[in-house]
Amino acid sequence: MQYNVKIEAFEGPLDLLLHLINRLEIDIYDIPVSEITEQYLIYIHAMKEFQLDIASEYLVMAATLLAIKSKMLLPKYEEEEDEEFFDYEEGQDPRDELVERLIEYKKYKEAAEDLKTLEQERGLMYTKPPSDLSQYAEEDRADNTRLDVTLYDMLGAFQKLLRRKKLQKPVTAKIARQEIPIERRMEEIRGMLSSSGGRKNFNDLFPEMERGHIVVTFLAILELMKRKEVSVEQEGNFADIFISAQRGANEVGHH
Amino acid sequence: MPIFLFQHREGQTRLDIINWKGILESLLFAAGDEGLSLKQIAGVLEVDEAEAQEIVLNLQKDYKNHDRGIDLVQIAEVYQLATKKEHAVYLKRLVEAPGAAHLSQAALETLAIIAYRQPITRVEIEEIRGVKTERPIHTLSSRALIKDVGRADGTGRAYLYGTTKEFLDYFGLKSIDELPALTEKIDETDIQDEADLFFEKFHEKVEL
Amino acid sequence: MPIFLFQHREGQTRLDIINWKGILESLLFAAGDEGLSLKQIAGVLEVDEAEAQEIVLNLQKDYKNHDRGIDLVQIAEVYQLATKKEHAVYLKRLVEAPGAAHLSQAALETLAIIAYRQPITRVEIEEIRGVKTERPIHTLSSRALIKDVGRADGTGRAYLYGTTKEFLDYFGLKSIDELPALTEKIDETDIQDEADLFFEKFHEKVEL
Repeated sequence: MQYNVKIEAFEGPLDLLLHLINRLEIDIYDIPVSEITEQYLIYIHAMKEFQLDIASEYLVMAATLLAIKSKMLLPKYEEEEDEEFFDYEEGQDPRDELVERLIEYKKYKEAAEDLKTLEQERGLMYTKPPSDLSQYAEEDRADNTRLDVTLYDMLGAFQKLLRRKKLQKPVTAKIARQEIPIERRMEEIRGMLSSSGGRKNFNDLFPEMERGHIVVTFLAILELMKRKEVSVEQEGNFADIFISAQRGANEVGHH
Repeated sequence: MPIFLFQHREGQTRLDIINWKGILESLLFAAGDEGLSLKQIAGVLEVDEAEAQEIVLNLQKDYKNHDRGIDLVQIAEVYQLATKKEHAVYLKRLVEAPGAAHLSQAALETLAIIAYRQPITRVEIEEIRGVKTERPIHTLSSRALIKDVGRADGTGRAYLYGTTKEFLDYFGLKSIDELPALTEKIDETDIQDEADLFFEKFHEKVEL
Repeated sequence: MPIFLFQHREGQTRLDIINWKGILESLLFAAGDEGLSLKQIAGVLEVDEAEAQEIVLNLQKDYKNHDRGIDLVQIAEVYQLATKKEHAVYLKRLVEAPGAAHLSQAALETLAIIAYRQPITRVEIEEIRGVKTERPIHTLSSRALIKDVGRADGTGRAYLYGTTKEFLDYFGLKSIDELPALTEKIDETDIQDEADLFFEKFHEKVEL
């Protein structure tokens, strides 16, 4: 089982910028570049602190922000020069291009939300496979029909089949699943780490594919990180993630 | 709960609180050819089997209506929906319609299963699809997209099906390895999302 | 033939000669999630498309009845039967894997861009998203939600991507024109932080 855990919680620098704009309640058409750049850099720095790999796009955006910031600091020409001559330049706010990109991106981010809603709605409908109609066919006349399907048609049909919910054979009695206390899972993780020399592949901490278990494990790791008992390492995008016990953490731990 | 059931059954007061017949129809529809046992129905509706039986009979009565095209039948201990026999002539027309010149969804599904899981027996295909698959296999064979490639071990020694060279030619593939990889594991994206959420929360902490 | 149709439509005389609704229900039931186009329906019933449309609407009206568990929906250009959404809770009890394979945020964003801007190249998508988009494109292709629809002019002759029929099916859309309009309004600060309720519950427990 591969997790392909994506270190970035954001879908890229534009997503991060939108997040900051939203959180700081900034007018997207009048972005205070210094403030947003500062916030952006704090984020990048925090990622580094946590030894997480930062995709190059984030760094390119950091550079862009700094460039815009410095342009904004340049004295404005319009006050001292002939208006007509600089007409073109005048309308040109250094932030324009970025704002345009943000707005364009936001449009599709919202469309993605709409799709998500449609996806959920559709998921509430259950369908049935086409019935076997052999009994109604006297002879197969398949030979004289044209084949006009593509690989995508076949894949599409297969995906549809996979989406068709499979019904359980016997209805199993609903057993309320025992919720694992986070504390216990933390203890288990400490145990797993110490028995493997203090470092363990992130994926190996999720032996069970059950949703509740996965979430509890995530939260346990999160809590351990918060208590600085463990740290997270990843060598590159899509590389495996490792969880390491911080030296001496166990002794000062909460137990 | 039984109170609602009775009220609904007698049809005097329409409290519309639990619409048993509609729910049962949904369940049977989705169960398709596999059908549902009385026990399963009772389990899902959270009623006892006698009550489940009554709901089944009520629904069955509705299907008797001339306007309906489906029937609730009991075959080998399971209840399932089926098209009404008197409409067979139209189903025949559907099968033989000249418009059906393309491979049907059934045939495409079958072809995909064979392509990705070969060699595979008909019974195994039917388990995946949940419907009888004789006709699609016949169609695909007669189009030379699949062929039998041997016999399975064990009783019956069922035919094993695989794709043909024509299959590769038709889809412009050099070899079967060129088939696009499937993201079949349903949970993968789920876990991905949980991982994302996890890191999102994590970022809020680091924050930012 | 049209005479019977009218008599049936008006529901005054029940000659019971041709029971269009019942027949259509049989046909749709048999077609399952492959569905039937209006043309196919008209062909099998041997009526014209306007009449077929009327029969469809009549049947659709019947399904609105509270007692019914199925619905007649139009998805990806075809009519098909599906269970009513409000019964999903009961159906979930019957189903093996909880939760469908929903798409990741990256995949949804990429798909949204492709859906509204098709045909479009990967590079153009990446310009909008501001990040590499190879993986989401790969996922979307293997789930047959997008396909390459040609090559762009110019150097590299990059693949152009577009959405598929499965895309329409997956999101329950009649046709691509049914996509919700892109919002141009930008001032409202309502981008939620996608706080998952599920997570929040745990949140309180760990006192993050």
